[in-house]
Amino acid sequence: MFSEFLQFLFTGITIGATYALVALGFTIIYNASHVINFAQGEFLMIGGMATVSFMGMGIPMFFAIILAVLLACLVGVALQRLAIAPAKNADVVTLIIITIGASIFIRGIAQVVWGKDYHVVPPFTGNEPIRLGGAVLNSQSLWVIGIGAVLVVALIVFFTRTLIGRAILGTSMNKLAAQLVGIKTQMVLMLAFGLSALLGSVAGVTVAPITFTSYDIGILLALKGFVAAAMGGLGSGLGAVVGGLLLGIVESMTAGYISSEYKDAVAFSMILLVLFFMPRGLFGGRTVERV
Amino acid sequence: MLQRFIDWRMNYVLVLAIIVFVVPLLMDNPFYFDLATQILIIAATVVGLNLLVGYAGQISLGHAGFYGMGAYFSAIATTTYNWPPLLAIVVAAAVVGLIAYVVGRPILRLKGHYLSMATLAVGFIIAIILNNESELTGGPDGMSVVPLSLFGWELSTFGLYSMFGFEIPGHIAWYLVAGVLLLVAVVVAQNIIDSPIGRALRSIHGSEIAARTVGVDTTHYKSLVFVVSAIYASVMGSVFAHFTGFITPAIAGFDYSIVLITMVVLGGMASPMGVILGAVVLKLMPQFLAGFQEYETAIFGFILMATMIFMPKGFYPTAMNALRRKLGRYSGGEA
Amino acid sequence: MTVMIDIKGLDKEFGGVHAIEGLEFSVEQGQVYSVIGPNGAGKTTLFNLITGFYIPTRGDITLNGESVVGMDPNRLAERGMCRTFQQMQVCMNMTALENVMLGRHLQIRANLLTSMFRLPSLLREEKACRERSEELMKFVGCGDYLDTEASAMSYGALKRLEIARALAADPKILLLDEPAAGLNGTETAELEELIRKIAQQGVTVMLVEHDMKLVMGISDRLLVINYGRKLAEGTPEEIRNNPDVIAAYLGG
Amino acid sequence: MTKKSLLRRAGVVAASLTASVLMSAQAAEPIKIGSFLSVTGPASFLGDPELKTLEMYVEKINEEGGVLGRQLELIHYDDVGNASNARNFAGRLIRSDQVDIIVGGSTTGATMAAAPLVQQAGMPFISLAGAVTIVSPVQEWVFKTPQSDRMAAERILWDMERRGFDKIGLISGTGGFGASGRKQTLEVAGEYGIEVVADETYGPSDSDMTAQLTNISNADGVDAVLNFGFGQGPAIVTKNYAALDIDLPFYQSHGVASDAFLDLAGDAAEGLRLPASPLLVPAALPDDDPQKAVVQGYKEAYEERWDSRVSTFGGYAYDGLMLAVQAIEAAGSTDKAAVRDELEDISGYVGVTGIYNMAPDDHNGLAPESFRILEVKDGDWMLVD
Repeated sequence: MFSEFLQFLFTGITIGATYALVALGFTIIYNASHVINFAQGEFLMIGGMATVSFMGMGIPMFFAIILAVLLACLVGVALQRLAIAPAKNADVVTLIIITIGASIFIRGIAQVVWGKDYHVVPPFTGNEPIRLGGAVLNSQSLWVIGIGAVLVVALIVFFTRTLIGRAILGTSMNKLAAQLVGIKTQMVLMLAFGLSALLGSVAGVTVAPITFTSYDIGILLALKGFVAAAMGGLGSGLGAVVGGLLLGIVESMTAGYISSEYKDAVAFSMILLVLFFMPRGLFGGRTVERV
Repeated sequence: MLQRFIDWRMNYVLVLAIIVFVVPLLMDNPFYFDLATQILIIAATVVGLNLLVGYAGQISLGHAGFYGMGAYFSAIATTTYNWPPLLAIVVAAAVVGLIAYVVGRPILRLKGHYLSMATLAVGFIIAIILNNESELTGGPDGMSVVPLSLFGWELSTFGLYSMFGFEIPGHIAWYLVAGVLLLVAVVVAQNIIDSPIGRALRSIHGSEIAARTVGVDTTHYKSLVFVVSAIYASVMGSVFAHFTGFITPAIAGFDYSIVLITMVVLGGMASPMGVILGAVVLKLMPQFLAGFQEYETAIFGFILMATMIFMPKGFYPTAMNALRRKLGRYSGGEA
Repeated sequence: MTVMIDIKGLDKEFGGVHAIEGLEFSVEQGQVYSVIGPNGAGKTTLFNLITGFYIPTRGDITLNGESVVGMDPNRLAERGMCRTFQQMQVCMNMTALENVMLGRHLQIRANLLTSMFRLPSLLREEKACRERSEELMKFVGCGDYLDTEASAMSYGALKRLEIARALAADPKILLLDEPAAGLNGTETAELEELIRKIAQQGVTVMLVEHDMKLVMGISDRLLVINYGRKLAEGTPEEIRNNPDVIAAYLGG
Repeated sequence: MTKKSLLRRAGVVAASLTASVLMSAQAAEPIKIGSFLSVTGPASFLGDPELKTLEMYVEKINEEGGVLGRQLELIHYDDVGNASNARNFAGRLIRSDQVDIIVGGSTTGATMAAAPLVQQAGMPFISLAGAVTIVSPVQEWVFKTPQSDRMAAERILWDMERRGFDKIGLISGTGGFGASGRKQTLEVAGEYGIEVVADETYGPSDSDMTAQLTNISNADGVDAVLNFGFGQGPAIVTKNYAALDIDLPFYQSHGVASDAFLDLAGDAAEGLRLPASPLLVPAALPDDDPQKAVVQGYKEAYEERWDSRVSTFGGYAYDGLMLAVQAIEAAGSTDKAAVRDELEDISGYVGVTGIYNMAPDDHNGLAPESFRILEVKDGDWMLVD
């Protein structure tokens, strides 16, 4: 009984760690620009697919990953410069459609360049699963969780200890004030998109050995990441991590104990429930209505 | 003169009616009628969605859920339980309206992205149920639907009907029915917008705070318009089901919700002609892009992105503003 | 004289900071009652508390003898309370006249059915609503802007438009939050005249305003607050001579 | 691609669309083969090899002089795996392009959505999709080349019975293929004295099925596990299965009968069995097997032309096209009713998928034996029988 529970928990945490990383990507961009970037999933796709493609050229895995991450960052910056910046005064819905358009565009290009097949990325270290209390944990899962944790810590340090990080936070709180103290807000926004792309592509390549990778893997991951981010409270880093893990665990527990057919429905019902009682998510700011 | 015409309340309905009834004279191929009928049906759906998104300023990323519910309710009631289609459509609308009211009331207190998240979740749950309850819905492979019939008179795209001494093939008859439905949908929507209810809705978009201070119960009006737009979707979903004769849960899915809201935003929010144009463009796009083969997806994404960047208000309002400016210049300008 | 608004022991905290503390006063029907105080004294917060945008941490607010604490702005509007804003809240997606007609929202009985089919009862109501709104726009001096898009109007005109919209609701009490801010001398004089006329019609007016000349000229009573607390209350004459007020205003 | 050339290309397409409408009445025209396939989207692993196969063989047939002395013209559309699109493109093929026969429909949803139009128009239609509902009940104008999922379920259960299993765990995808396969398996299991003691599902884009598999392996007395699904899901199931160290015989459906699946699943696939056409193991066929030559020919031609490995899905399209050609040749014209009658009359046609014997009550024409049971051994397919 317990080993079963442990198994569901491990599974949930692995899936949840992925969602959390996607959700963090949403959070960074949301914090800097209040845009929900529906193209976030494409960064994961680029991370995985570019790694496969660079490795196919004979480049060793480590360097292939670095190149793939750089490519994703480039795409992230380009996305901000070419698509988001020109539409800065647009409606929320319009921005949603722009990022959806961007995601379709990136996916379309990827499909032409890389083809439509699914690909395997070799696990970082061995294929041997780890056994713990009667349950099995994939060694790559440890990588996902570990890299996730490292990234979260690195982000905290970045946003609280470094000048650039604080500049991004400052811009998110008050754009005008940030401009007044000499922060180049356009630069900061570009940075935020680049950073978000970095996060996404690292996540993409880390989970690829578990989930495989293909040109269209980004859609659902982005959606789940958005769910996780909204559940945790948009803009809250802690919320993104908790939201992601919670979502993953609920999905796997539902699949294990209730119904695998309705696990997504249960996850979506849960977010509705959370929002009914906490309209700004679990850790969202309680801003006061200003009149 | 022309200037006045452009600004008249219902002029565009007249223009629309002319377009709807002249276009068939230019088409000789049943395939075009088939496509045009679908455009009319989907256009009527987004005219309803526009009340919510364009006028009241509330986002819905799950509206296809209501469309799918309407379609499946009708399909199951008529095909499995032999209800008359008209009854099925009406009951479906009532049921969907009720469901929209029950879920809308709590989620419409949410704002911005949280509202889009909640509507997305509702749409997803509906799609998952339709997909999984295969005993009723036929599951992901879909189910077939009987044609529309009225008091024993069956309307099939393949039939042949005589009206006023003319022989009218089924595909044209369907086109005309869908055309009339669209015109009714537009007139009703415009009437709502021009009424005190419409004023209250638009004020929610303009300034929710102002609306509340003069006594507008914003939660009530948001729910109301949510229900109205869900009923629009339900009715047109039912009609679509009877028209195509075969439906799959994809019509209730997230992708389709995105298509619906894109039609609204692309064509021009808060502009009935705009959203109809949006429906036309988005529905025709796959047909035109079919020649591009593997580049199709990329081009579609590019067009979507570029339009929204360069015409954030959508192309109809952008074009009309340009036209107004031009006319204004000729007539010496107007304040 | 009946008491219109009665406030007892009103407290509002934001994250432990007292924005309003232990405030008590009452406004009688038909008065022009002004709230003054230095920047950040809590005047707008007080208005937001009275009009239902904030919920008090402690204390009671009664309107016409009924406790209205925690009531939504729209329910307060049903009870005859209406207001304008320091940061204007005009629906820029509508015309000026539509903004005023919106103000008559509660006077209209239209429902979905009459609206969908534009039944005669709706058209009658709309006609009456339009006439009354046009009248009000002329009353506040916006008669030239009937069909102008709100987004195309000047700042001063929008300020008057907001008042017209509030009046359209046939309020018993009208709260004006810095109506003269940003207006020039002539416009301020017109505004003073307008407020006087409104008061003459029996509408109780509460005012937050920085322009001392305006305030002293039209107020029946004044409330001076500082750091969220009552500093003084009284007639303009009493306030003018109050040593505490003088000290606060001269930076004492 | 620059914006300018994009625009130009759009212009060219628009112009050629208009032209094709105007010229549709010209004489001595080619035989038009219409097709709508899921070339992109979630079912692209079906549509992509199907389109490649059709293109390649239409070309080849034309080089060899065409059919009835006329050239073949392939008109195809991508339905992106969406049934509504499929229906619209079917309408376009029938009414606008006025094709002579349709070979297409990668998924069951797409096929069924197009079927009413095809039936009404009287258009011979050879579907490339799996579910048994396509041909049962028989629709006059609708044929199909792949074995039905019901047949696959029967074949798998037959093998299970043979090996003495009587309690199995079932896991299936919630997509059309998996859901229909699940239904068929549950329906026919009893006939083989097999009880399904665990019944789990997974979504088409799920990335981990460990929870479901844990439940299955914990069910009482499970002898074997069957996964009905296609896409990358079954490969993940296979990997999870191996990671959980479940020590039960494992079966997959014909939905993963491609070398790409082996690449994805890797070592984890070792020992699993599935029913498939012999396309994956041409060398293992005995020389007297009538399919051997056909299968080898197709495999070599495909792999040489496209530089990618063959899959059984492309084979469905090969058979679909060849059946169409044979029927048209037999009819001596493209008269639709005649072609349809000839299709129904085909017997003994040796294809890649199997040997077809159509009949008025059998628009599929394949025997269960056309499915060979394969087992994965040392990273490759091996013929069990």
